[in-house]
Amino acid sequence: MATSSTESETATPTVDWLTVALVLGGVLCLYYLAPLVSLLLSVPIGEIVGRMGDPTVVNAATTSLLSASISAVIATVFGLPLAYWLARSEARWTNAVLAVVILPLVLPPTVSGIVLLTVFGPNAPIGAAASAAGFPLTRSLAGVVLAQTFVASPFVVVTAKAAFESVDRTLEHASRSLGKSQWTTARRVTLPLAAPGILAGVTLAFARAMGEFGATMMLAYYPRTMPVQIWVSFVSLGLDGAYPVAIILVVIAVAALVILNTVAA
Amino acid sequence: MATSSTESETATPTVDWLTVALVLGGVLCLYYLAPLVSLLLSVPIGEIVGRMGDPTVVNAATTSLLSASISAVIATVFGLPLAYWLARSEARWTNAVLAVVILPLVLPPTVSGIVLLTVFGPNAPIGAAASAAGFPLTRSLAGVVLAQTFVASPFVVVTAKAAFESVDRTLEHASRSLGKSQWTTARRVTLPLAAPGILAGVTLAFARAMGEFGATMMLAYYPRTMPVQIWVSFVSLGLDGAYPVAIILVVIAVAALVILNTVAA
Amino acid sequence: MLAIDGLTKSYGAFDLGPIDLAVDEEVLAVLGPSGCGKTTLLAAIAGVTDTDAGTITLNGRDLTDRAPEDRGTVLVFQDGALFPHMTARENVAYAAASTGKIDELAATLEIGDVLDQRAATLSGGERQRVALARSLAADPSALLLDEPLANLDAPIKRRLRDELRPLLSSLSIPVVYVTHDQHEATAIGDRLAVVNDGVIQQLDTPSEVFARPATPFVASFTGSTNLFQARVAEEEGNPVLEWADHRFDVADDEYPVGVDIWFCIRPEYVTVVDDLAVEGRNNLDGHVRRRVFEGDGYRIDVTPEGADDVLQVTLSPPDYDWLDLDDRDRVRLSLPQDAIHIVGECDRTDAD
Amino acid sequence: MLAIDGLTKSYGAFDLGPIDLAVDEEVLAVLGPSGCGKTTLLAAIAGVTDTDAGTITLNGRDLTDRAPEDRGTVLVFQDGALFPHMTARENVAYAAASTGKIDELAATLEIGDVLDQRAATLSGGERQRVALARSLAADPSALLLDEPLANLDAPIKRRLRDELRPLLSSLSIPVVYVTHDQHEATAIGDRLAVVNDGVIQQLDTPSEVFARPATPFVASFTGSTNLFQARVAEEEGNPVLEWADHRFDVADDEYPVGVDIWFCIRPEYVTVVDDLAVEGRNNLDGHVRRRVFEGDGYRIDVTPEGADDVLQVTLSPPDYDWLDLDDRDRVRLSLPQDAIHIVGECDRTDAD
Amino acid sequence: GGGTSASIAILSAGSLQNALANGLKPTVDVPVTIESHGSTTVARMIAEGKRDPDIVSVADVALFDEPLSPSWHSVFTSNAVVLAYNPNTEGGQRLADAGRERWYEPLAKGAIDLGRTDPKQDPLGYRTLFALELASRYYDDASNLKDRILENDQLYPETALISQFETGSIDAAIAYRSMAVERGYEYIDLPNEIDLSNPQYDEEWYSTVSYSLPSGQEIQGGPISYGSTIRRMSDAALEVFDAHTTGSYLDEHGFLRREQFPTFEGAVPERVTRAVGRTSGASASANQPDNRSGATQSVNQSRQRTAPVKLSSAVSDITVLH
Ligand SMILES: [Mg+2]
Ligand SMILES: [Mg+2]
Ligand SMILES: [Mg+2]
Repeated sequence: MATSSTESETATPTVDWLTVALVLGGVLCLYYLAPLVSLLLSVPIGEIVGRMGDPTVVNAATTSLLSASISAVIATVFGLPLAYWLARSEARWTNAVLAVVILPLVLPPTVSGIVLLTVFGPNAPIGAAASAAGFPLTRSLAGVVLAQTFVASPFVVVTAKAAFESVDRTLEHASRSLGKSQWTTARRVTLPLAAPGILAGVTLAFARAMGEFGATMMLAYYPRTMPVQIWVSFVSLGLDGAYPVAIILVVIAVAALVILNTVAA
Repeated sequence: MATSSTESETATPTVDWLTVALVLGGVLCLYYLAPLVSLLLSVPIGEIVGRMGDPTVVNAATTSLLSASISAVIATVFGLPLAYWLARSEARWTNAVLAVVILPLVLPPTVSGIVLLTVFGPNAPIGAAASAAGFPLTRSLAGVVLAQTFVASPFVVVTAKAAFESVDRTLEHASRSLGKSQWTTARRVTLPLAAPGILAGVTLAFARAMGEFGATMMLAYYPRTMPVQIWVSFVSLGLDGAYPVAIILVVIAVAALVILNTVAA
Repeated sequence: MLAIDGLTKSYGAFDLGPIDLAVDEEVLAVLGPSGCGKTTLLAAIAGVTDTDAGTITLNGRDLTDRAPEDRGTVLVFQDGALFPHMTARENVAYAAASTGKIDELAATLEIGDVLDQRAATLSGGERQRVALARSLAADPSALLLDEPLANLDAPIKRRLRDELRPLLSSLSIPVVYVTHDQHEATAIGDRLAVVNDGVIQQLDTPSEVFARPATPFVASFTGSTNLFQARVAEEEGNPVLEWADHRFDVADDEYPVGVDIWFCIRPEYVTVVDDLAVEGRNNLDGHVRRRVFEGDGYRIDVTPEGADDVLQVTLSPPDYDWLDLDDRDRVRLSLPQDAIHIVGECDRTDAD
Repeated sequence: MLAIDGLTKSYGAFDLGPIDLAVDEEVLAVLGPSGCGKTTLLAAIAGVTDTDAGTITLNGRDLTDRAPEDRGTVLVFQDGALFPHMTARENVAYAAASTGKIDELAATLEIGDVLDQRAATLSGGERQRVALARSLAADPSALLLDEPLANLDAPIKRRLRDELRPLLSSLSIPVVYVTHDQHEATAIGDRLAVVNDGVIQQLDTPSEVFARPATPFVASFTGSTNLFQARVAEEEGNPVLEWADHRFDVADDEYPVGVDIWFCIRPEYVTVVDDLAVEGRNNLDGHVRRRVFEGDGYRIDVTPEGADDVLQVTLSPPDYDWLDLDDRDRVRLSLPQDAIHIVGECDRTDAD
Repeated sequence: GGGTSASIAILSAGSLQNALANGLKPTVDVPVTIESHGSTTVARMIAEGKRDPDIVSVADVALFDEPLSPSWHSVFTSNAVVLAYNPNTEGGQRLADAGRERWYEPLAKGAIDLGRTDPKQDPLGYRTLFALELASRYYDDASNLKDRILENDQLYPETALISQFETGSIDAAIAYRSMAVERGYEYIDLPNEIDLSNPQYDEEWYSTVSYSLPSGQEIQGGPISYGSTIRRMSDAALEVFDAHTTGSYLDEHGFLRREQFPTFEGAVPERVTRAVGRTSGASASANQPDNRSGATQSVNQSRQRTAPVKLSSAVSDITVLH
């Protein structure tokens, strides 16, 4: 016993890679968590519960969940075909299109909001026309969705593109050669095989939409989403006003993500 | 000929799915592009070229590229082990950890910045210690990197996790059974097989770091990154002042992403 | 010498072990149905899964808490687990100390032609050959093979099986060869461990296991399809078995009179007595119920008089032709005393 | 009837076609080395790749601009392309109109046992059987097979090849069978198209293609390893070939005197004259350079006197034993006039 | 247009957000939507057509010269520059000890982590410079406070300043009195000569300091004056405007309603003055002393240049809505 235990010690003198990994990963997790814990600790639980019934908070939560859901759906409906095309096309300019898709990520959201205003604002042709038709694109749920979709939908496209690329094209050819339409092929072969990646993308998009602030602030402001409400609370009341709303946002977002992933998986 | 052409027409009466896909995807691309085109058209090219030599712009560009690169590297170094662990661990609480990783996405960046301040601000223990050691964590490049890492690193973790999951665990077991350490196995088996997904994650993180505004504004403000500089220009000079800097940001970010993907691929 | 003591591992509702095994410089075949824990046992020895209790030592070195790469054991996976981003050569080189070793193994395993192909383009047989070459390149102190031939087509499987036997023996290291195929297990193993539900049911030479299965499970899993319940009695001081209307002499006198036991007899040991007039202690009459051609011979199902069971007899084609049996024919069978094996006492254990 | 007219497709530096082909209710084997464009040809017929020019019609219907699903052609991919998220049964059901059809095909292709396995767990042979069943379930008007046996181990390949021939013939539809294996092509094809560099070099019955290759490439690719340059001459009004120090009578009088041509003779047609005293017009003396055992026979390389070339002769084992040849022995070979085939005039075309 | 007849949209300076939402909103019958950004952002958004509110209120009437140029506006309240401090930090305590008469001493010694906003970006930033300059003159022993106190690393965006201050990262911040009152900060009330709150000191005292914006615009010192204007005239807008510019909620939120407020500038529609209960004459008299900010030369000219255009658009709005 003594011998083997000595051997065992000399046999693993190198730094354990798993330990290094766990330490590095743990540091990152702590880095994510520390501010959140600090956030949670800064507000008594009673205060949070109290604010949960506050109509402005309820309205903001409703608006956020509704708009983020609509944005995620729009991002999926419009993004999946684009992702599929990006994954499948042999055209040289797919890279140019991909660059376009990544641009909203690079652009600071506030700038995104400002440039979106130049297109959808009440003074721009599209915005004015929509407004005249009784469907204003700013200061409305539509505006919120426009802003969230702009910043969040690239996640669906980028992630779903990778998922589609992982589906062997031969399988699609096989399906069509067996007499199935492109639509049937997509539904029964491509989508099921790409589903996990697509779900990850939709999750990211939903999360990003829930957290969207800069562009929403510029494009819509009303109806207030939770991030805007946090901002308003902060500006009016300082950190003490903003923290409870921020905590409620985090709780709602996490709950929504858990539900999204449980239902879909 | 006439017969077969008639047949061909009757044989494809359904709406062409590809067309629908391209229309939907095209709409999304237009949605991304329209504001950007509007942005590009709003400023004469001479003005942009003129601003490119502007020391504030040069400084901001340098800071952005430097900090986003550092953030991407940190996100990779710390994020890959975590992603690997998330992909490989059978522990039940991986989902809890994953939720923690997604939280920075959900949190509005400004709120992230505020809560980061409560941990890394000069008054908080960590911040004070670092500051005393001559390495202030706010109002410094370190602060910029902290902010960018917080919002951008989850992309590396989430995307790399999916990439690692796609690597058959049996291959790792085989490698280790052949006498190779965990480290060698990771380097020669897991990483090469997961490389495309990891690269996608690093790209997303870099892009997000380049565009980071809200948290940076809170935590650092100085030295100014391009998004902060855009904001400063907007507030002091209006759109005419902000647009050239925004365009330069977009150009630099796209160039950096192209280089990143070309070099890595 | 690979020694496993009191190894246990539970996952979900499944419990493996406790397993005690000692494998010398020999090939130990581990035979069992899917889900019996045999792959888990290999994984535990290789260190790629953790265990709940027990120790594993190899040539005196305690492996129990060592990392997989530090055990000297090499595990060959069912599908080969070749690295898909490498060529066959790179796969072998991954584990090989020198290029000379690669060439030598390529020659031994006849993979010289495919060395520069990507792993993904190899056929099933080529893949397993490369996987074997790679595992041998690592110079294992013990080799663990997890159903290496399971996903191969039958002829390839037969050919590789024939090649594997001498190759594995020549290594002079402990080899554990896991399979669910009884033919593979007997062809390759010096000794044979039959595993069911996480427990070793029998561990012996293949011929001993096949001739004298220790449990009803081993009997049926190794093809002793004639497995029946009977009662031990005594005639003139010798043990006999009472089954249906018959009494058979048996060699085994281990069980007391009055006890209910399981006995079995392999179908190839049952003979058809060509003359219905011939009397014998262990003869038994019945009727032919079915005749089945099985490629290399015939199987005859016989219903003994006074019993509902079916007794199976296998006949070579010449014997079958000579006997010229038809369905419902009355036949006299002989169950040689030495071929009747008492598996054990009846209890709650079922035959399957 | 599947008709292809003037089909062309370029990608990168490679040009396919123009291809003209008419495939009746027969099996057309398309033989060519990898990269010759044969897979692209199938993909173009199936509509899964686009073409630059040309038309494709099937039973009079113009397929050229139709979607793959609207062509009535079914393509069987090299690796089967089974849907991995489905079982074997679900794969077949994907294309089948009724469950009856599934059972029928399962019986025909002997996949009943594996129907409920996931596609990923099937062996190579099983995978291809399921892929075939699935393709037949779609009730094709033309069947296109892309090297369906290429990734299988040799014995499985042989067995499936033997089964495929009658199965494909029984379909009574145009079948295009692409392969790089000359044995597969001859075993399965009613007719044989040899493709190189995107162009059909020869299209005829397998025996005709093998006996009378139209180009040096076809000759060498179909195993006419004895391929040489010679000059056409005339003796007593009959054509002869001048090669090395020899003159051979030939049956072919198509080429004018003085022209340089390629001629070939298959190694199995060259005979060894047992008595060096026997004289004959088409005899030729040489020395044995090498003897190679090839499993089903022997190959002898002979250096003719007055030439640097090597002439190959194949011998059956009994013939080889009887002749009792050694290296450097002097032998007399006979090249039968009828076996000598003039491939064509020499120009910039190379033998390979 | 953005503001619909259903509710009145107010686009306001961030410092008014809380007062408007919790002070004004409950006192009016008309539904009100309030959107707040930094004053400069508010001005930019309207000038560049990104917002079209019914009422716009900014924290410095100078913004009604450039970039906004409404035909008229009301100056309805003031605020004061105060020195907020965090009593829980050492530096904050030092300031508390120094008090109203000696606050600048610990600051000048560099013993305090001070936060302020960027003079290039918002009025509070340059008003901080004015206050320090005025303090240098006001106190006998406080020469050159700007040079002694100001450091570049004191600059924060307003939001960051609040967070830094509330999290104790900085000991003290130059803030508006309303912010300090609303959030319950401890603060030092500076003398009126310094705090830019009293129009009384305007001409001979506040106006002696100035600051140049990056745009080249010269900002002259003057009392803090919140300005508001109606961009889309309606009865509802008038009702809200009246309550907004004259309501007592302003006092509760720390704003300073001097007795001369509200005063008017430009071509004020009579409906407005009637609704607010002031005469046009008052506007004319208020016009002169209050006009300190804006371009130093020919302010009136530039206003006259733009007024007719804006007026006509305002008139057409009125006509339509009648
Ligand atoms: Mg297993
Ligand atoms: Mg297994
Ligand atoms: Mg091919």
